[in-house]
Parts: sequence; structure tokens; C-alpha cells
Amino acid sequence: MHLFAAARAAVGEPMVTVEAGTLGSVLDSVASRYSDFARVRPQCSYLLDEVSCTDPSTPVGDGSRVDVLPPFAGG
Amino acid sequence: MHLFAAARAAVGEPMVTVEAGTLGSVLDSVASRYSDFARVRPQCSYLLDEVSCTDPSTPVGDGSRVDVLPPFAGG
Amino acid sequence: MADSGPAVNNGPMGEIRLAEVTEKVIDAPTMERLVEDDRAGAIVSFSGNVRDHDHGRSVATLDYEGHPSAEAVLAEVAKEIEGRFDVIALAVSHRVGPIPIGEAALVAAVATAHRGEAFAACQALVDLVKEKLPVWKHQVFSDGTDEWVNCA
Amino acid sequence: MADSGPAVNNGPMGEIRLAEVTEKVIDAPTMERLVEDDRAGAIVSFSGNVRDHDHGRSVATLDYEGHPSAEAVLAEVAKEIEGRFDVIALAVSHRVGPIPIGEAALVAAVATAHRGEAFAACQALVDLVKEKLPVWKHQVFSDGTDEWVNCA
Repeated sequence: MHLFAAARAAVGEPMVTVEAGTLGSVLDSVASRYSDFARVRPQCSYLLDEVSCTDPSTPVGDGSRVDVLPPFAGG
Repeated sequence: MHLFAAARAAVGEPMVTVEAGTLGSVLDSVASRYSDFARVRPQCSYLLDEVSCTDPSTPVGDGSRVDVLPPFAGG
Repeated sequence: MADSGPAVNNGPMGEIRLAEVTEKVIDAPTMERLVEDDRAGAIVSFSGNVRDHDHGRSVATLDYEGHPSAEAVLAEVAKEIEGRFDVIALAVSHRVGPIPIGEAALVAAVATAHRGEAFAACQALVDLVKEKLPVWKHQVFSDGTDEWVNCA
Repeated sequence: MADSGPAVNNGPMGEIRLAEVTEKVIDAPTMERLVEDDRAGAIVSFSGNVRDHDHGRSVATLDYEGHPSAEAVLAEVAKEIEGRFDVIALAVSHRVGPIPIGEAALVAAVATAHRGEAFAACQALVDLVKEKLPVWKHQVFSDGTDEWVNCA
């Protein structure tokens, strides 16, 4: 799982490795290890292997990449 | 009377001297001398001594200046 | 003001930094630099350029004529926009005389704190210039005919 | 495209002449020159600059972080705007990394035949960049505290 901006700051790492499961389960796993992540999580959107993913029941296989994107603030 | 842009082109002179009277009478006088002015006249606005003037019955005294302004096309 | 050159102010806020009618080339980057300000989050600039075609006809040469009051009117227009919007700084310049194809006839630049206001103020400024400025445009077409724009 | 530098096209019409995410200084005049075209009657440009204050607090330093897909997303955004409006030429650049106060984070320039379309297209382009571009802004305030903008 790749973390960006505020999500990376909350976790303290740009990348963490999590056991396969569903989008919801991998996020739960990160939240249980990094308590600050719970605060950022509700605001984030996700990419599963570069494709936008919103359903927490979506399966996340071994070797898949999840990108955690906090709210954009460009411009 | 000072003529600008299309009004000057219609009359062929940047300035013509007209007898005092009203705004309407001085414009009639120019229109009678320069036939092309009649075509431009309905589109123009007027300044009487630098102040916008729309009422043809407004008196125009000796020495007064009337500016004939065709529709603006700036920008 | 019409005969005394550019009207430049350097007051503290809502500044009109330039409102001029000029026979010289207008440099858009210079206009944008004029409105730069550390408080400004957004600068929107407009450049109205002379085109090689108008209503499908090829334009050969083009001339703008200004009334002697044009610069004073431009200053009033700038002031009205500055009063209507949250403007940090504003600059506007209209060129008169012959203008080569591709060069700017009108450049406006507006700096504001937020972007929506910058777009709104710059567009309103350009619209008001078009409506109020006593300036006329004369086009000569490639076939030798000519017209005063907006004059039927 | 995200890793292969600026996406520059030189097609004949509705051209996207630049859509880049860069760590370098963005020069607004260069962006405007990129969209110049003899067919263009109007060029509207937007420069979103880093401010010294945000919500009344003094900003000391400021950083933008971009997702690896940012440049590809910017190209899509530019294409969508080019499809929605009568665009002659368009250029857009977003800077990432540390940006000094007063310098541009985002510059967009749009050339069209008529002015209303230029304002509408440029504003829509900037709005869509703000909405879609995976870019984040980190501010450090003068009192030493910091925030990720838009993140409660």
C-alpha cells in the first residue's frame, strides 16, 4: 500500500505491506497498526492497481498495489 | 461639431461648423449637407460640451461643441 | 488624464496600477507583472488580439481610433470594477492606431485573493471596456473593401 | 506520460500545446506565447500563486506533492476542456515540490476566437484541475505548525 501526503504523514511511511484480503480489510489492518491513519482514512480515495476503487468489499490480491489518496489540493 | 470614425468617414471632415439651435437642428443641418451622414446618424450617440446628450430638443448655443460618436468597437 | 500619459497609482489596496490608452505595443507580461502581489492568490489576464479573419473575411490592416476622452473613461471603468470586486490590483491598457495582425488591442490583468473573483473581475472589466470605451475599429479587407466595425 | 516529460503536440486545431507537471519554475509569459495564434481573438490566462497568508495565518514555506499519475491526469483534463469548448490552443502546467511565496503553482492559458469562450474555457480548466489532479499542498506556518490543505 502506497501512502501519499497526509496519509503518509499519518502512517510515517510512504509504503506499508499488508496481507491480501479486501480493500476494507487492508485499510482496517493499517488503521489498527497506525492510530493516526483512522483520522485521515474517511477523507481518502483509493486506487487499486491504478484504477479508482470505492467499494470496501473489492478483493485485493497478493501483489496488488493500493494507493491511498487524501483529498486533492492542487492549484 | 466633431465627427469620429464612421461619422467622420460619412461626412469626409473631422469637424464641421453648424448654426446654433437644438441638437436635432444641428444634426438635420449636417444631414442635409452630407447625404451619407443620414445612414450613420441613427446609430450615433452625442456629447454636448463633453456631456452625454440624447434629447434632440436640447439647445446647442453659439460656441458649443457637439461630438458625434458612432457605436463603440473597442477591445 | 487623457493627455497626461498613463494613470499609475501605488496606493495600498484595490490598486489601479495602470489604465492607459496608448499608441504603443502592449506587452501582456509587463501588465501581469504590474499586478503581482504577495497577497494575490490568483492573477487572470485577458489579451484581445487582432485577428487575420473577421466573419470569414480576410483582414489586411486594422486601425483603432480613440476619442480624446478614452483614457479618462478607461480610468472610470477600472474604478468601477475595483469597487464591484475584491481586487488587490488591476491593470488595463487599450491600444489605438494601426495594429498588426496577432498583436494585442486590449490587455487586462486582475489580481485577487481567490480565483473565482479574478475570473469574474477580469471578464467584467473587459465587458465594461467594450461597452463604455469610446474607441472605434476600422478594418480593411484583403479585397480592398473596408468597414467600421459595429456600424451597419 | 507521467515519467516522460512534457506532453507537447503540434496538431492543427484544438491543440493541447502543453500539459505538464514540473518541479521547475513556471513562466506565465512563456505559457501565453505557447497558445498564440493568428486565428485567436482572445487569450485568457490564469496564474495561481502561492500566498504569504492562508485563512489569516502567515505561511512560511509551502510544498506540493504529486501522485505519479498527475501528468497523465492533467493531459486528460486538458483534453476534456478542449472537447467541451471551442479552443484554438491550450497550455497548462502544475508545479510540484517546494514553491517560494509569490511564485506560480498552476498556470493555464487558453486561446479562442472570441472572448467569452476564452474566459469560460480557462475557468473550467482551472476548476477541473483543482478537482481531478492528484496533487497535495503542505503548508508550514510561521509559528512552526503545519497542515495538509483540505485534510481536516
